[in-house]
Amino acid sequence: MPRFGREEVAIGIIATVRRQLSGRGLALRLLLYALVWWVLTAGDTGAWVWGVPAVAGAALFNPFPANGRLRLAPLALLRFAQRFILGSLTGALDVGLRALQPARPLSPALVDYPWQLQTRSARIFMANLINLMPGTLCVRITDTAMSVHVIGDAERTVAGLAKLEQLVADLMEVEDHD
Amino acid sequence: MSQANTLMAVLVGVPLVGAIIAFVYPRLAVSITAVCAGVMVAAAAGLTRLVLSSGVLRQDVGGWAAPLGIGWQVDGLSAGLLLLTAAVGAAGAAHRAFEALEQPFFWPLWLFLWGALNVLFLSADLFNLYVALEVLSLAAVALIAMAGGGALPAAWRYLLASMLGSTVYLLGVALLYGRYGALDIALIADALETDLPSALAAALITLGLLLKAAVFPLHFWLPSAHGRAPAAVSAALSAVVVAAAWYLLVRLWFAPFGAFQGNGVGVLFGLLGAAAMVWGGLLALVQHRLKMLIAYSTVSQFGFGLLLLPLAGGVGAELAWRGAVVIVLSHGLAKASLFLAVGGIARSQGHDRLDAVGGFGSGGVLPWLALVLAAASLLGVPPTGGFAGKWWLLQGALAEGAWLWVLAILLGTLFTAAYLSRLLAVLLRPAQRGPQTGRPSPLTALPGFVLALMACGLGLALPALERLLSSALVAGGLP
Amino acid sequence: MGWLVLVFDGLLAAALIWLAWQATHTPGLFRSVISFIIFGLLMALAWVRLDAPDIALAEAAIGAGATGALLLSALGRLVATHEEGAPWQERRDLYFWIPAGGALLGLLTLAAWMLPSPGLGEQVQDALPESGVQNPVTAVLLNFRALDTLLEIGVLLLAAIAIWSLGRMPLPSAPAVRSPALPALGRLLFPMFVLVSAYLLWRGSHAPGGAFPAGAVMGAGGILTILAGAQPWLTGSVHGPWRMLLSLGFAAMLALALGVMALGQPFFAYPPGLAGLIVLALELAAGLSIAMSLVALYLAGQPPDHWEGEARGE
Amino acid sequence: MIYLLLAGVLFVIGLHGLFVARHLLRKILSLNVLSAAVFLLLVALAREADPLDAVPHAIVLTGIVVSVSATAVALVLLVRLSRPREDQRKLMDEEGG
Amino acid sequence: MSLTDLLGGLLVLLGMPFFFLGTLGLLRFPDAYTRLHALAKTDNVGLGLVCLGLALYSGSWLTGLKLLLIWLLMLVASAAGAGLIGRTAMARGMKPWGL
Amino acid sequence: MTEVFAVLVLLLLLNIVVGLARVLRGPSAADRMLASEMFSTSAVAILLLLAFILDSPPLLDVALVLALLAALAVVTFVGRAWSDLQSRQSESARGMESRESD
Repeated sequence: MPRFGREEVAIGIIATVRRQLSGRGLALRLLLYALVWWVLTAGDTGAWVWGVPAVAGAALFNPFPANGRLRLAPLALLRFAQRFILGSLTGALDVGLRALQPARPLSPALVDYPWQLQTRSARIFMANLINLMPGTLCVRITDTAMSVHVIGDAERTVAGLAKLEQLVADLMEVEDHD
Repeated sequence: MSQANTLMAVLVGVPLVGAIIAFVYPRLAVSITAVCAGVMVAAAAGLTRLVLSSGVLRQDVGGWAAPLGIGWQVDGLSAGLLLLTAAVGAAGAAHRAFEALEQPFFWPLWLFLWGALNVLFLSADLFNLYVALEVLSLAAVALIAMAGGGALPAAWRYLLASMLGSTVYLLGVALLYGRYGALDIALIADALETDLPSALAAALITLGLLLKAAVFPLHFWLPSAHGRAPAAVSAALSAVVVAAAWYLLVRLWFAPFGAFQGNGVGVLFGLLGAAAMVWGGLLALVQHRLKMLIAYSTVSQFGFGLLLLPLAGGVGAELAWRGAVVIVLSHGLAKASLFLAVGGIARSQGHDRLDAVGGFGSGGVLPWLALVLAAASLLGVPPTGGFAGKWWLLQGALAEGAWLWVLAILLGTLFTAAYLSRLLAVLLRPAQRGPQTGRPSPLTALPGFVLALMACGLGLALPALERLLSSALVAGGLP
Repeated sequence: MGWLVLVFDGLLAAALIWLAWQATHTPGLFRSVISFIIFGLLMALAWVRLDAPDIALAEAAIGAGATGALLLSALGRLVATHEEGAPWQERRDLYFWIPAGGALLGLLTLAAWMLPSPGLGEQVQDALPESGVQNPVTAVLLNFRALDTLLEIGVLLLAAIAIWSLGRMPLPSAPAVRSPALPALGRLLFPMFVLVSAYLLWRGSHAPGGAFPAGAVMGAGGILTILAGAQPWLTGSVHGPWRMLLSLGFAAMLALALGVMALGQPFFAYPPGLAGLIVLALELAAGLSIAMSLVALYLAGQPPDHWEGEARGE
Repeated sequence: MIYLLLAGVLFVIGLHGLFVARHLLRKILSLNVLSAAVFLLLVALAREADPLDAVPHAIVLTGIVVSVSATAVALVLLVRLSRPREDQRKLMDEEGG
Repeated sequence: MSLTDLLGGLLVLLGMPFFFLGTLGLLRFPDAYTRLHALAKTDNVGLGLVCLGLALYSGSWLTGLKLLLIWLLMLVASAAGAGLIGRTAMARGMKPWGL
Repeated sequence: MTEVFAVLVLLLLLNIVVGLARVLRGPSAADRMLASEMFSTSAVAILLLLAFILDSPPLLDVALVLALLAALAVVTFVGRAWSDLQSRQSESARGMESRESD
C-alpha cells in the first residue's frame, strides 16, 4: 500500500480548524454567514440542510487565520456607513467632473501617510477603503506608512484621511493600546 | 437484463474503474491493468459470440430510449473493432509492463484510452461520440507527450489537429440536431433528407473525422506523433485510434449519409484513399528511421480502407465491405506488432536509424520474427489476414468493373512492397550487438509476436469473419 | 421594444466579433488574452439573451473566472511572451481566405437559417417527473444523458492526469510579489465562495445551477486562495487526498452506473423513487471533483510533496 | 436571427486565426473562439424550438467543460514547449529555494 | 406605478451617469493611476445606485439584501483590485503622470 | 418601467463598447486589466437590470457569480502574469510589453 500522507493531511486540517475555533468572534462569523445563506436562498427553510454544513465549512476551514475582528459597535458602524456613502458619492462626482472638463484639472501627487492604526487588518481595510474615497489611491503599504496617490488638493485630502482613520479605528481596533 | 447489456457495461465500466484505481493507487496500476485486460478480452469475445448468434444488439443507456437518451449498438463491425482494441490494448499493456519503465501515469492514461475506444465502438449517439473522441484525444496526447523532448511538439500538433477536428465535427452535429431534433445515428438515418443543412452537416462531420483519421491531405500531424511516442502508444494509435475515426466515417456514410452517396462523393473518397496510398507510400520510402517508416505506412494503409466508400453502391459492395474491414483489422494487428517489435529493437540498440540498425537477431530473435510475420500480413502474403482483405477488396472492385480502384489497389500494394523491402533489407544484415546495458527483458517481444501471429491467423478465421461482417452489413443498411 | 432588442443584439454581436478578432489577430499577446476574457464576459450576456441562464452561470464562472486565470498564468509562465513581427502571416493569404471564409459563412448561415429545429423540449417535459429533479437541464445532464456527463467529468480528471504526467508544477504558485492585502482578501472571500457554491448546488435540482457552476465557483475560489498565499493541505508523498478528491465525482458516477446493475437495473438506470436522492449525491461528488480538477489544471503540474515553508507537524 | 450569423462569423474568424496565427497561444485562443461559435449555434437553435429545448443547453455545458480541459492541457503543453526542462528546474530552484 | 417603483426607477436612472463618467475618465485620463481613480470610484457608486433603485423597485427585503450582497462583493473586488494594480504598478516602477 | 430599464441596458452595453477603446489603446498591461474590471461592473449592472426586465431571478445568481469572481482575474494578473512579464522585460531589451508600457 502506498503511503498517502494521511497524517499530514489530518494535521493540516486539524490545525486549520483549531486556528479558526480559537480565533475570537467565531459566533459572530457564524451568524454573519448564516445571514448570507439566508439571503442567498431567499429564506427557504428547506435549504438549511445544505446551509448548516456550508456555514460551518465556511467558518471552520478558512485557510487564512483571523487577524482582527469586528467590534460590535452599532454607533461606530452607523457613523462609518454615513461617512462611507458620502465619501464615495463625493469621490465619484469629483473624479467624474474632472473627467468632464476639457482641461482635466488633475494635479497628481504622492503623499506618504504614516499609520496611526495599529492592527494589520485595520491597515489593510483602510488601504482598500481609500481607493473608494475622494481623490485617493493607495499605491504602497509599508510597516510605518502608506503611499497615497492623490489627485486634487493634497493637504485637504490628508486631513480627510486622518478623520477616516479615526472612524476605522473605532470600528475595528479592539486593542488600541497594546 | 440480458447478457449482452452486461457485457457492454463491462466493456465501458471496467477500464474506467481500472483507470481510477491505477491513478489513486499507483502501485496497483500494473496488476489492475492486467485484470482489466483479461476481463475486457473476455467481454469483447463474449460480445462477438453473441453478435454471431443473434445479430445486432442494442440497449438504451439508463433506460431512456433515443431521442432523449443515448443508445448503444453492436454489430459485426463494432464487435470486430472491439476485439481488435482488446487485443492491441492487452498486448501494448503487456509490452509496457515487461519494459518496466517508471512512469506511473502511463497506466491510468492507457486505461482511459481503452475505455474511450470501447465507448466509441458501442455508442450510436453523435454527441456521446464527440465526448468519447475528446477523451480519446486527450489520453492519446498525454501518452505521446510522455516520451518528452521531441515528442512534445508532436503531441502539441496532434492536440491542435484533433481539437479542430472535434470542433468541426460538433458543428456538423449541431446542424443535424437542428434539422432533425435527434442525435441517434439510426433515427437520423431514418429521417434524413438530402437538403442543404444535412449536406453541410455531412461535409463538416466528414471533414472533422478525416482530420482525426489523418487521411491525406490532413495527415500532417500523424507521422511525427506516431513516430515519436513510446512503442506501446504508437501501436495503439496506429492500430486502433486511427481506425476509430475510420469506423465512424464508415458507420455514418453507410447509414445516415448513404443518401448522399452516388453524387460523386464516393469517388472523392476513393481519390483521397488512392492519394493517401501513393503519398504515404512515397514518404515511407524516404524515411531514415524505422518508426517513421511504419508511421507513414499507416497513412498509406488507411487509403485501402477508404476505397470501400466508392465501391459501396455497386454489385461488389459486399465483397468490398468485407475486404476493407478485414484490411483494417489485420492492419491493426500487424501495425501494432510492428511498432512493438521495432520498439524492442530500438531499445536494445539505442536508436532506430535505418542505415545503422543491426540485422536479424540483433537484440533477440523474437522481435525480428514478429517483424517478418507482420510485414507479410501488411503486404498481403497468403494466407494472412492482409491477403484475405486485399483479395476481397480487389474482387469487389473487379466485380463492379471499377478499373480505377483496381489500379489503385495494385499500386498501393506495390508501394507497400517497396517500403517493406527496405525493412527486409535490414533483415539481411549481420546481427549486431547493441549496448548491453538496459537491454529489455526478452519477454517484451512476446506481445508483439502474438499480435503478428494473430494478424497472420486472421486469414484462417475467414468463415467466422464472413458471418460476423454480414450481420453488420444488414445493420449498415447496405443494399 | 422590438428595435431595442435588435439594437442590443447588434451591439453585442459587433462587440463579440471585434473582441474575437482582437483575441486572434492583433499584435500583443496580453491584449489578446484580455480581449478573450472580455469575450467570455460578453458571451455570458449572449447566453442570457438566448434564455440559457444555466450556461450563462457556467460561462460567468468559467469564462470570467477559471479560463482567465489559466490564460493569464500561462502567459506569465511563457518564456517568449513577446512575438516577433506581425501576429499573422502575409496578407496574400486573404486572397484565399476572403472568398473561402465568405463562402463558408454564407453556407453556414443559410443552412442554419433553413433549420426547423424541432428540438426535444416536449420529450424532456414529459420525462421530467420521472427524473427526480425539476430543472430540465439538470435532468438531461444527470439522468437522461448521464453517460455524457460521466465522460465529461472523466475528461476533467483525464486532463488533470495528463497535466501531472508532464511533470511537476513549473513555478511556485504563490505570487512573486507578496501583497499583505491578498491574504485579507482571501480570508474575506473564502467563506463567500463556500456559501455561493453550496447555494448553487442546492439550486441545481430545481433551477439553474447545479454541479458544474458550483464546482467552477469553488474551483475559482481555490485558485484565488492559492494565489492569496494559502497552501493547500493536499500534499504528501503521493499527493495525499488530491487523487481521491479528483476522482471522487467520476468514481461516484461510475460506481452508481455499475452499482444499479446489481439491483437488476440496466447500466445507469436509476431505481425508480431513488432518482432524486441519487442526483443530489452525484451533484455533490461531481461538484467537489470539478472544483479540485480546476485547481489542479491551474497548478499546471504535480503539486509538491510539501509546500514551501509548510509546517509539517504544526 | 442575428445570433446564427454571429456564430458563423465567429467560426470563420476562429478558423482563420487557427491557420494563420504565428504564436501558439493565439492558436489556443482561436480554437476557443471556434468552439464558442459552435456552442452559440446550438443554443440559438434551442431557442427557436418550441418549447425551449434543454438538451442543447446540457450539451453546451458538457462542451464547455471539455473545451476548458483541452485548453488547460494545451496551455501546459505550450509552457513546457517554450521552456526546456533544465531551464525549468533551475527556475524552480531559484524561485522556490 | 407606486411611489417606491418610481423612486427606484429614478435611483437607477441616477446611477447611469456615473458609469458613463467612469468610462469617460477611463478614456481621457493620462495614466494608469488616474484611470484607477476614475474606475474605482464612479462605477461602484453607479452600481450602488442601481442596486438601491432595484431593491426599492422589487419591493422585497430579501431581494434587496441580495442586491446589497452583490454590491458589497463588487465593492470588495474593485477596491482590492484597484489597490493591487496600483501597488504592483508602483512596485514595478511605473512613474505616475505629472510627477 | 421595464422599457426604461431596457434603454438603460442598451446604454450600459454601449458604455462597454466605448470602453473597449481602452483595451485597444492600452498602453500598458495595467490599463487593459483595469478596463476589463470596469466591464465586469457594467456587466453586473446589465445582468441585474435584465433580471428585472425578464423577471428572471436566476440572473441575479449570474450577477452574483460575476461579482464574486471579479477579483480573480486581477489577482492572477498581479500575482502571475504581470510580475513575470515585467521582470523579464528588464532582461530582454525589447519585448511586446516594453514597447507598449511607456
